[in-house]
Amino acid sequence: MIRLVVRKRAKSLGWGALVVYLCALALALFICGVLLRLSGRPGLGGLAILFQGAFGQSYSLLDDLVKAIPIFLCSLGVALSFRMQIWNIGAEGQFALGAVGATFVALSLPGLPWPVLLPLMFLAAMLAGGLWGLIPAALRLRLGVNEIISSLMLNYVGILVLDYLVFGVWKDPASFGFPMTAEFGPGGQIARMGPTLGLNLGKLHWGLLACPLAGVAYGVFLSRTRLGFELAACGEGERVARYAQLPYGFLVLLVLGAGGALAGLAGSIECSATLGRLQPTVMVGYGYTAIVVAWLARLKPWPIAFTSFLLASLRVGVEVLELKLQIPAAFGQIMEGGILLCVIAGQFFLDYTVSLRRPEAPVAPVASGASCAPGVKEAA
Amino acid sequence: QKAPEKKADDAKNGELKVGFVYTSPVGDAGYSWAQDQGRKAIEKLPGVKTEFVESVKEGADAERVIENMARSGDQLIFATSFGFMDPTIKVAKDYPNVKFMHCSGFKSAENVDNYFGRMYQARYLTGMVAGLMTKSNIIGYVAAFPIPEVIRGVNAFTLGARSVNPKAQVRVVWTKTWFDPALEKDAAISLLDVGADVITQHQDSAGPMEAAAQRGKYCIGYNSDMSKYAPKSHLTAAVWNWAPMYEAIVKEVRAGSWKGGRALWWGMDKGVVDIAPFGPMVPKAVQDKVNAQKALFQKGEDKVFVGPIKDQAGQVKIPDGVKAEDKDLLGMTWFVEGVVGSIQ
Amino acid sequence: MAGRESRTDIGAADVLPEVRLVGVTKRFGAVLANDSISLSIMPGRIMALLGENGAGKSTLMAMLAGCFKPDSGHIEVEGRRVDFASPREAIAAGIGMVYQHFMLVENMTVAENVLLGQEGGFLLDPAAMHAAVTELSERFALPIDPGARVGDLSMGERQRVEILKLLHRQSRVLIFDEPTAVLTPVEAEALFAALRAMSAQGKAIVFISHKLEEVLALADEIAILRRGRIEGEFLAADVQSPADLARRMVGRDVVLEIGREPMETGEVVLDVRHLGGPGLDDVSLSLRRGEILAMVGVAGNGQQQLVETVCGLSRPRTGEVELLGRSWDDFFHCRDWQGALAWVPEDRTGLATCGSLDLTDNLLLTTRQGFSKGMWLRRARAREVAREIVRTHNVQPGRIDLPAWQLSGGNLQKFVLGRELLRRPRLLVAEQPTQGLDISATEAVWRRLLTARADMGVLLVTGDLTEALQLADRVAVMFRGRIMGQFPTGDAARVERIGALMAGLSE
Amino acid sequence: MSPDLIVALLAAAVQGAAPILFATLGEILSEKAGVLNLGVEGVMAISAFAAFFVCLQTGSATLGLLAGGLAGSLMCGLHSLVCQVFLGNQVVSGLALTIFGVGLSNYLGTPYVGAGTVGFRQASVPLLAQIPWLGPILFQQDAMVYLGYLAPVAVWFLLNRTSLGLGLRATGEMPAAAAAAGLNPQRLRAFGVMAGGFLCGLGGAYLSLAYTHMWTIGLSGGRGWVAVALVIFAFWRPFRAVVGALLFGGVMAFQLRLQAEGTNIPSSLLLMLPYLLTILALVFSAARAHRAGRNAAAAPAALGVNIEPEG
Ligand SMILES: Nc1ncnc2c1ncn2[C@@H]1O[C@H](COP(=O)(O)OP(=O)(O)OP(=O)(O)O)[C@@H](O)[C@H]1O
Ligand SMILES: Nc1ncnc2c1ncn2[C@@H]1O[C@H](COP(=O)(O)OP(=O)(O)OP(=O)(O)O)[C@@H](O)[C@H]1O
Ligand SMILES: [Mg+2]
Ligand SMILES: [Mg+2]
Repeated sequence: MIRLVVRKRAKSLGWGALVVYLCALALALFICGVLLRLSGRPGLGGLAILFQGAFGQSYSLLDDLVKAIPIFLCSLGVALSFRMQIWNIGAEGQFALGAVGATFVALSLPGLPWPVLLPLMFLAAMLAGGLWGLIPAALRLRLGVNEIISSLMLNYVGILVLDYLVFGVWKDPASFGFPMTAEFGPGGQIARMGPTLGLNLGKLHWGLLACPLAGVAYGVFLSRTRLGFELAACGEGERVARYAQLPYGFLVLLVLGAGGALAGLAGSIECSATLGRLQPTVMVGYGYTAIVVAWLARLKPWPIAFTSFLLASLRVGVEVLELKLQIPAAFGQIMEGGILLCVIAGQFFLDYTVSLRRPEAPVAPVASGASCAPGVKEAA
Repeated sequence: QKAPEKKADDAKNGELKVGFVYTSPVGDAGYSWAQDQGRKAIEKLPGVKTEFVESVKEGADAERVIENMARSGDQLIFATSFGFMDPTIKVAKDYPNVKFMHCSGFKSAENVDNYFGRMYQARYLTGMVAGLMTKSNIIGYVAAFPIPEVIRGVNAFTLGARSVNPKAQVRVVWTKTWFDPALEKDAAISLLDVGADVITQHQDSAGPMEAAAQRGKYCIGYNSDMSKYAPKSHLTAAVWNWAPMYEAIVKEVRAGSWKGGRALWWGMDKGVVDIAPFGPMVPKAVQDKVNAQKALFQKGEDKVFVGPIKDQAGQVKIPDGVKAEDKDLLGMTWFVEGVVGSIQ
Repeated sequence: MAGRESRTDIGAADVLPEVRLVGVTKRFGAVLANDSISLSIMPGRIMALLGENGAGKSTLMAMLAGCFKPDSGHIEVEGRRVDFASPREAIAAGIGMVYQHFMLVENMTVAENVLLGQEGGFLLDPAAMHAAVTELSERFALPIDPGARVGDLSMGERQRVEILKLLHRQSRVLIFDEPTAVLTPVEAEALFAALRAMSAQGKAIVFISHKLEEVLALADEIAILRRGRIEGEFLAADVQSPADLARRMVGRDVVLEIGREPMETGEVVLDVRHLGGPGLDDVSLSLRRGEILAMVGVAGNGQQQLVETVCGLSRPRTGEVELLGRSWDDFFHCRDWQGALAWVPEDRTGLATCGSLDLTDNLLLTTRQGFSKGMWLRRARAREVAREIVRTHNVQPGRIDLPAWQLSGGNLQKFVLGRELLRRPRLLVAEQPTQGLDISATEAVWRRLLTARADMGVLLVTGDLTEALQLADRVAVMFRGRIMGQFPTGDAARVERIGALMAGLSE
Repeated sequence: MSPDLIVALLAAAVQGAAPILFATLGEILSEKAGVLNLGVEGVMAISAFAAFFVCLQTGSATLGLLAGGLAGSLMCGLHSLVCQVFLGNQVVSGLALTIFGVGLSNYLGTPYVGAGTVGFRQASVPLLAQIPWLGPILFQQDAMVYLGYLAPVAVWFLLNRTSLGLGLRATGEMPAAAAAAGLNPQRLRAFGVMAGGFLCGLGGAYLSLAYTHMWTIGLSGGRGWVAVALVIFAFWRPFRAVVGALLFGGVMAFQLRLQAEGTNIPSSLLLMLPYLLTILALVFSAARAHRAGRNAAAAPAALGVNIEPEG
């Protein structure tokens, strides 16, 4: 009997990683194609429509970009905390609070010109989102409350806070009682690029600029600064942090605060650029998508940008698929979940090698045995 | 630059492509389902092709979906939910040749009409049924969001109930969701627990019907005839019937008489709203009384919001003899006397 | 090179070996861990397996215990060829192993641990389980409370649990991988007594150790492994001295006695006065530059708490601690990262280094202040220094871009020591610095510590008396949070009594 | 509130607690074996549909229940595959499972939205139902609630009184020790995850078979997440899970009744209550854990850590 032998890779795979990702993606797409076939629609044709819808036209590419902006920002935020093994699932709530913060400024100072008002709005959004992120941080540091759950529960609470304001005190008197604030003044709305530099950039808006700024800051912070290094080292655990005198508590506050600020920024950009006012409909789940993106991209800035774009275009493409083939909306979720599962499983091949052992030289199976080897690190 | 890539031969054939955008899945027997019945009705018309996208999030996504429809050559687009209002207006600006119909909002434009139905008339009738059938004089109302459409329904229902039973009281529970059967059922049970013996709803699932049936109490459905969920409890339902309106609009577009900038608000006289057939437990006397009022509505006589009407605090909001204007109805943010519950 | 006696002249010819390894070979990628090894394990005898780190001892035994499968060759139990697919089959064949790192579930009771996998039925009866373990512990005179949580036990007690596991399974071959590494002399003595008793009952015992004295004291026969091959097999009685044994093992002369030159002592670097708190009871000691003070004692007698207080993890409750002439609060409030305090913790892989980081980053772990300018990190500079450490301390395989998990224990320890000394501390706290290291690595570490003390005071926390006596100028014995005695290592009379002091018998 | 209303409130709390309890117990099994499964929400969604679908086709609620459980096991088997064979990160795999499960159930279920089915109806226990107070609260429920009374006992018994449970716990604490003792930790983990999945599946089935008697999109409505939170609150102990589930069910029922009674508190604030309560429960249990000593309330030591291959 031939057995598979699994070993940890000593060297990273380099460009081979791309092949692994592509294979995982192809597998997921194949499964989706099969699902399409099973529901009586063209499998390959469906995928072609998807592709066409996502990348086929210049405007679809612009749509992808617009949609990728909030995903990218939220994703950087959660990636920061994942770096140190802090599981911040709360980007959604921080996004909501960011929108609330920006709206507060926009409604209080409606007359200001954009060079003053927009920065103020962003600041307020980052502050609000950051503070919302600090709650799970403080709960964890002070009381040892698991941050996965507390940040998740705060998502629900954050969205209800937004609801409360929009249904209550901030409701626009001119909106006939509908849950929406007044439209922000012209200074509070991020402009669309339109025709710029000889290109027609249509709906793409200037909020895009926040992405390279945040991305570069993220990359430089992690790879070049002392605090960034300390953050990565903290990912090894609290005990190591104490030994090496890493500022663990401070870093927990920092990553959740900064992550919240980034999600908050995304919320304010979404609110200001695409809605021009605060409405409950600003919440469409970017905070959860961000987690998926961060993980697929292994927390690295360039891959996060790339993956945000891919996931955004997947969503855009699926809408076209829905329109053309009249498939249910849930198909998009299946694709997303399927791709995620395939890629997570595929990432195995980035860290491990699998080889065949000849029958006469069997080795302990992948499954068991191995772990009782002497000197194995205690699983903790 | 943004002219729709309309295929010229479409227009020549006289084929009309119509797009529908829904917020929820069409299979839910609720609001979108009712809308989709309207779509199916016009699809049967010769030379009309329809397509739809369901579960569209009301925000940036909606704008893109609507724009995609315009791009792909739809000449008439129905945006069926309030949340699509701003996106519709935005897209409409870029596609002057496409006609847009937005449902339940308050904005219109050169090529955008907003439209809705006077569901409150049906609500008034179902309120009369509830008022006549209740013994405890407590009627439970499971409501989704405190927005004017829902509030108007609660008020009309309460006015209807108290027109025949001044002691009737309507208790409202907000669920903050259009569609969560478990939560809606729980909400209905909580109303039954405080003594309600008739349950109605402004929700898209049949959860509240379930609850009432389980307790052997009465219920009144919404959106469509929900009697199959609670055959022994279902008194009637306030139902949508979009087909006449959608057919009329398609006809207008065909004839070239369609105009933008209108607010079309059709009532029972044009058949857009109605009540479902009465359940067998509704006595003849009650049926007659309600049918008499229904006949008035069908004749176009709409006296639901005619003063004097007091609010919860007992202050007169609509003076004696005055009929509330559509504008006031559209922005209604207060409960009439007889409603128990928070307006938020 | 001594001793290549053939196996046949040991033991009676008519006694069948309990277990025979026949031409067993095992590779890990490029590493040939075991190279066609043949070995017989006899009932009623204790065999010691000796060899440097990485020689392949643990691998060989893991194959016996069913964890690995040999690439070629096979194993015979009582003359029959066996092919273990899992530890379960090895256990069934009567082979039991006590691993270098105990395989005990800390959050479960002694009884649950002993009976894990051997419950003998689907339903559990806690009372019967307790009774069975109590009976077993009484029969073999290994007293233990079956209801105690293993996490609350001392290392010696945990080892007893491991042995009870084997006894309960009625293993006929008992394998111990470095069993004394975590034990104090007292506990080790108890273990040896138990091993002799079991051997007397006819069990075959294999015993891996780096401590030559204990090998000579315990073993009937000795096998030496070097680079995956058997380099020698002989009777313990044939070995003249530990030095002789060391030479046979390493293949060259090894200096077992390190010449320790007495050194001028300088200023006081650590002054602990009447320190109390959880686990500590009125501890007073002082340490000067130029001396090594060894804290010896059974693990769990307050050494941990003392180290944590001295290293700034926990505040002194009562009493005072002065470091480099400054009060504890003052010292740790604005702590200098260099020229002050360095700590080489016991847990090499989990605490002192991060497995997934490369050596440069592991260097930065405690010295990042030295490689930063404002908020920026100067990685290039750190790389140079890491390379320097790797060269001067002979850290194999001599590359700095490897993640730490790919380094062996000894090499990692050399790197850690190099890193900590780079900070030029004036006080060094070293916990079990040579645990699990072989003789040559141990020798290297010892020499580093001895030369380093010229510039610093060294607080050496160790369970290894040999190490304490080799290195330290003074010894302090701890028991239940108290210092039972403190004296120079030259004081032969009192050194004699260390064992008694560790057991709590006062002077 | 009148006594009647309080009884009604408690009865509603018991019913609301049942699906959460099943899911919490399932997650406890999984976590005791060392596998963190954040996919409960998706698992419940799928099983709610599977249970509903089978019940609709066969007309048998019991078969539906079984189908729900099996669907849960299958979904969790996927998690097992990703985490145990492909060594994927458990947190992320769980999130993916949620997205995938919710999506798949919505996709498959779209044609059935709004259809009703028989399911389990209220079935009072003779005699017991007549006990004042307790009767209406505990014994005028449906059959699945009664099953819910047994489930914690069964899980406790499995974990603490069987060799399987002992192995399971050992695997969650230290897989290497379990392996050295001759057990197969991978198989034990897979068992824990899938048996846990079965229980989560029952929780999902409860929603479509007993709670609403129909399947619709978004039926799980966040209950899966609450279950994950309650595991921590429960210190991984089945009986404390009962307390947690009742507390949560109670608050949900309470806020609705507060509205029905006619309060002026905005509904947004009332709807926050369950989530705030969950956080509060965690704070409370963290404090309790602190007092009870680390070990009494600590997570299984190897929770979330995959078993690395070697050799
Ligand atoms: N899990 C593993 N996977 C791959 N290689 C490993 C693994 N564990 C150990 N090694 C390799 O084994 C070598 C020695 O590891 P080990 O921890 O056994 O050291 P050692 O033999 O105890 O040596 P030392 O004396 O230095 O402690 C390392 O160089 C490492 O590359
Ligand atoms: N899991 C593993 N993966 C890869 N290589 C390994 C593994 N385990 C051991 N090795 C290699 O096999 C060699 C033998 O290792 P082994 O652990 O048997 O040595 P050892 O004699 O027990 O050392 P020590 O005295 O430090 O315990 C090591 O040098 C190491 O390179
Ligand atoms: Mg070894
Ligand atoms: Mg070693």
